[in-house]
Amino acid sequence: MNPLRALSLTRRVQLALLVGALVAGMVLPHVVSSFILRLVTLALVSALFAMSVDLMAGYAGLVTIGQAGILGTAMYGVGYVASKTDGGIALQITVGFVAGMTAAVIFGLMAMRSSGVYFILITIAQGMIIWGLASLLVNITGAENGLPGIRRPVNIESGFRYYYATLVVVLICSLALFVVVRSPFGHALKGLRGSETRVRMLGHNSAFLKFYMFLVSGFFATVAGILLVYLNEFVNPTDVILGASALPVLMAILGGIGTLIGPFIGAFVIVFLRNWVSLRVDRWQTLMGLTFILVVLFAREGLVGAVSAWWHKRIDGRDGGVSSVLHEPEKREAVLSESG
Amino acid sequence: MRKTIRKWIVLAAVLALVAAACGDDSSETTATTAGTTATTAGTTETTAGGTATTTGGGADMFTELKIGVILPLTGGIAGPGADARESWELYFDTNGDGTTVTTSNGVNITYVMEDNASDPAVALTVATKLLEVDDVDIVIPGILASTGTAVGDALGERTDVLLLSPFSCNDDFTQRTPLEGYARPAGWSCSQTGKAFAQWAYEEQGYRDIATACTDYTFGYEHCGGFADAFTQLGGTITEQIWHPLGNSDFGTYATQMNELDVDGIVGLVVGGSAVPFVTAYSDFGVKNRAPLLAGVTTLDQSALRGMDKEVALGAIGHSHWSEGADNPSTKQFVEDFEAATGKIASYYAAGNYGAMEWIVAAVEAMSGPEWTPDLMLETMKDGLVVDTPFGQQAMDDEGAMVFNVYINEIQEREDGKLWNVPIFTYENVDQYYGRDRDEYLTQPPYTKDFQGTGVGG
Amino acid sequence: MEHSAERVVDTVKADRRRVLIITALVAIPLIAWTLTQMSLLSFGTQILNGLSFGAVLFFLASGFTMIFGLLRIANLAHGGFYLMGGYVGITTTLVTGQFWLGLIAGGLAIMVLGVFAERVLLRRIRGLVKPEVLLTIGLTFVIGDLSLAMWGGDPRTVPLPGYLKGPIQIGDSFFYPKYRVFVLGLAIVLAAILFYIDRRTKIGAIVRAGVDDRETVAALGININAVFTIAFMFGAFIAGMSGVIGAGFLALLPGQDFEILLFALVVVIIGGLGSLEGAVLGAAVVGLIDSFAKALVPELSFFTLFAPMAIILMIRPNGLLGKAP
Amino acid sequence: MSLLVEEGQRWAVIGPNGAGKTTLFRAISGEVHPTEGRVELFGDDMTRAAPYRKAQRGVGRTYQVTELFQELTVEENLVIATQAVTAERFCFWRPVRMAGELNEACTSALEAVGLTGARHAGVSEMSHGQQRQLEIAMALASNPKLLLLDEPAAGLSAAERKLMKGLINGLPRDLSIVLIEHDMDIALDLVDRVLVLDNGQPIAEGTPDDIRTDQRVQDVYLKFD
Repeated sequence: MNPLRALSLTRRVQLALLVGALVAGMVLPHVVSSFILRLVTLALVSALFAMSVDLMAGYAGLVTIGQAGILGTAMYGVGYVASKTDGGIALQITVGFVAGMTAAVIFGLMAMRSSGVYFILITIAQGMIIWGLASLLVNITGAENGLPGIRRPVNIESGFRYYYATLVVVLICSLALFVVVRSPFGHALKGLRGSETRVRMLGHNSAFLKFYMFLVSGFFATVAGILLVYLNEFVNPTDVILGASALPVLMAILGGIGTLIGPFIGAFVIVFLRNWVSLRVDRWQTLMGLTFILVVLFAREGLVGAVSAWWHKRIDGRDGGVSSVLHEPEKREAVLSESG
Repeated sequence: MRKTIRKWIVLAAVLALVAAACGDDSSETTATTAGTTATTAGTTETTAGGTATTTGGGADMFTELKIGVILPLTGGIAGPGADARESWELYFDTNGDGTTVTTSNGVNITYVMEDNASDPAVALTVATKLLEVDDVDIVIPGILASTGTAVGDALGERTDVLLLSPFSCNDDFTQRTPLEGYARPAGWSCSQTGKAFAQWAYEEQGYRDIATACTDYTFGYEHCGGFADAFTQLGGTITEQIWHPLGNSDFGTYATQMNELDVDGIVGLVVGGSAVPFVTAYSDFGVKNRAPLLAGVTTLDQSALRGMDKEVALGAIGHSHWSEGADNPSTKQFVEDFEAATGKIASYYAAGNYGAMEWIVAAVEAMSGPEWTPDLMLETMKDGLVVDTPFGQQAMDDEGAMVFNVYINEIQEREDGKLWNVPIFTYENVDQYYGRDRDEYLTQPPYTKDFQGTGVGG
Repeated sequence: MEHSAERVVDTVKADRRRVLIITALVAIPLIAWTLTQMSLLSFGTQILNGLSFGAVLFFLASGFTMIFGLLRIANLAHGGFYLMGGYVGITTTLVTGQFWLGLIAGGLAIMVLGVFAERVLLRRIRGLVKPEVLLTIGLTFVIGDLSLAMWGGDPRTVPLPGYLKGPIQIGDSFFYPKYRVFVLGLAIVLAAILFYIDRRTKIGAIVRAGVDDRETVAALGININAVFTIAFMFGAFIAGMSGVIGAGFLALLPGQDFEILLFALVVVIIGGLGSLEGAVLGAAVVGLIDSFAKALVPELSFFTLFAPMAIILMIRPNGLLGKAP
Repeated sequence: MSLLVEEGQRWAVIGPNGAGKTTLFRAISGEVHPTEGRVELFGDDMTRAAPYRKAQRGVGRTYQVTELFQELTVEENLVIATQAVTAERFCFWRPVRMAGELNEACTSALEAVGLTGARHAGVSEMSHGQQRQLEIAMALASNPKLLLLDEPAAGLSAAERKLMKGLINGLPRDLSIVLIEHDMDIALDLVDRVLVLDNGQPIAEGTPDDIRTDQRVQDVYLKFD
């Protein structure tokens, strides 16, 4: 891409927004209460989780509703070491990481031959199996009582410091994802979304590609899991129920699926609806449901899609191809291919 | 920047402490100032938590106390959550102006209530909000054991907050691995009531062979374990233990299995939405005709009875520290008030929250001093305080667990046709080790699926 | 021409799978029986348990699978439909004292809701799967929350008429709940009606043709939108009715919408999406597996629904009766 | 029926609708597995090999009805095609733009079909003719040894057809090509050998000149046209 184009109005606005967001992220802890800071931390972790889901659901067009299984397994890995052994932070994170990636490998092997609506269904089953294990293996998971006694690393113990730690990790991961979706592998995923048969005809082993996708996506879900378990300092089967897997998908669709900024925005909206608006509005679930419905009806491509469409129409008609700094160019909603 | 702020805070704290120390031996007017300063020092010490203590008008008594209540107002157990909410509103309406209750010694108690959506992760976020934004002194951590555990764990290191839970009944919270700064006013230990129930079954009914059918998780293990352990110690036999999964709703399979048992009675425990289908299956499959249902607390609670068919539940035997039909003045009063306010017969969840509030008020009224601290309040509660709650008279043991009456209830039809629990036998002053020596008891492992008392199984 | 040849192969394969499933239906209980020393009586009772639970599942799944098969909408609000239908049914029964009225009212209320959802909301995003997911889940949240506001959070059951209450007694020792037998019977009636409509009526033919190839039906001059609406209405009607039926033995409470949705999903997966006989077979298989697994390996009951589903999807990525994509 | 394509040879498969031409392609490329008979590629029996394996061994293919990733750009389409046969497809740690080899392959494929200027255009915005060109570029991008072209000129205008004909003619001579074409004039001008199918059966085989004069072929075509 030539440098002139990179300096277009759209790009400049995007850059300004990005810098603005970064600055806001840096100074935030000094202006808001520690409760809001906790919510922002949670939103950041959720955003990372939602991006990991979006890599599959948005880029590859394979909607997973079982990703909390990977996230949760990583959480339980950390929790088990912290709660049941005297392992230090390094061991906790290592075990959490290995656990999460193991789940990703198994999920990948199970689901790599499925596509379309059946992919959704097998991932639901995967998530529910992890939930079943979490409820069944009392000695490892503590079942309903969960695993207490998880503590953050000493030097990032306070909510204030943990926020910065999360911010840094999520930023690095976002950057990594930014590269991933532009890499050859990222392109192959987009091909999967377009037509799996076609991708196969071009010489891709689509099953292996999907397996590989689980590893890459699972990596980010695992990181999110490790961040989440230290944020909550607790893990329990509710972390892996169906709803926990559905939320990141909703976040991605709400914000704008197939983009990286979309899940980010969606995560903030949903986290604040669930945890902040709910403090003020008794019927917050109705409000959340209505938000989903209205977004679908009036911003079919999610919030990011709507804003970007408005921008291109009103402000920058010429600069059609580029959307957002963290945002892939395509604007068309992919229609998931299904079978009957 | 942040560091500078911190430096200033520390500096201010040191200055304040010095000022406070100076004030100790000064005249009364200075003492007031000193008191205020000392409070500031307290705030700085726990920058995040804060404290309720403010000395107003120079009295030697703290004046404000704030309670943070976390309840499941949405999600799977929104029913009990609604009862709990209504009981808080009832207490503050009856004894105050709806938002504030003023104790006889002039302390204004207020409360903030938040929804945890029946989810421990949300409960944790809400707990942060209550502590950081609302600056509460006491946290009531919801109804589910999981939310209780999560919040309890998060507050474990906070010395400035008191955790009071009328519902999280895990034995070890007040036994082998007690939680710091924790008590369960108007609450109970999961295995506590079953011990008295076993005595009733063995001695009063002459039952010798009993089977259990409890929910397959900690509450079920401890509840059934309490019964099984005590029953076998008395000389009875536990012939079979069926465990059904949490949240199960089709009990056909288990009812069929129960039908094959040749026992004097079956001890059943289910929670939440499982209660109605469990009791219905027990009756409809004819298990009822072979062995009476001996149910635990949540199984025949009002929150379940309201949705239950009459014929199904009538005559079932339950046991609990709560009995809405009990002939106590305090129980009667509460049930009457609650029904007048909500049109519902009070459930165990309503009584628990109301009782917890009565405990808090009683403790505050027994306290004195310029500063409220969790330790002081806990000590006051444990120090021979006897409180008239909807459950009847209750006291707290040294470990923060309750000593109370256990009622053996029968489900009867009230004059207006509604079902309710009416006591047919009462065990008074049941403590959490009922009938056992504490030290000997604590050498046992906690009750799990594999350990249901020394006399059960192998 | 080659197309039709592939179809023949498909049909043969599907038949083979049907035989397999029916074999499984017989095999599961038999294996269960030989594995344990279950008495003949309790063995028979467990089969009845499995089938009657399966009957409720069939009510759930038939509406879901019909909507999916024809409209290709994975209607994730199905659980919400079930929940609210049940509540409406309970209230109607309480007010009128007529269980049957409650049953119909639950169905009708959801039918109205369904028409609204299809015509006003879903029609605007036809074919866009992800917006459909978001919209139907959003709808579930709204329905669930409004139900909580209106009916409270206590578990509720539908008051049954006297002749459906309590057990049937045979001899001295055999009891079985009348209501479970009734539900089983009702499911058989519903299945018969659905099969009749599907195989013998014109609308059934149109629907079947529509499932296979929507363009062709539209090309034949049939108002496909009207067909869609009718199918959605009918599916929603059954969903609402199944809420009332389910309330008779599972009890309704908040949060059950998603639980019920999972059940519906499992059944249609095992049976194959969009197929009526798949819903029948899937419901029976799931009911039986559930019933016997609870009896034989109670500690694994967390998996008895999802493990078979995962295994089936691993071996047959398109479900048992599903066609290749 | 047997079809033996030698290295660098160009074949045309012609025949009326429903003659089984596309099915033949599908069998060669692995989309369907023949119930009997064998598919041998580059000296190995690959009758039942998955399509991606055949593609990796060097089978490139275009479709009668354009099959492109409509919502992606030209470059993205090409990248997906190019990387498929290289280890690059597992590379997630650097953007495509920094992967020189991949970039070059795309550039040369675009040059070969004359689409260099449209590199960043969205596929859905391109004309039908350009899309057909891109299809061939995609097939070329993976550096195939055998190229299967299914009616490359279908739906094109007369001018575009001419362009397409030139394009195919200009493809490297060492590339083996099998071509399905309805339009005999195009087909016969481009190839060395011709196979005529009718109703799934071969009815004639030979050089373009043989075919032009073959009576059976004339009959078959007259019968349908």
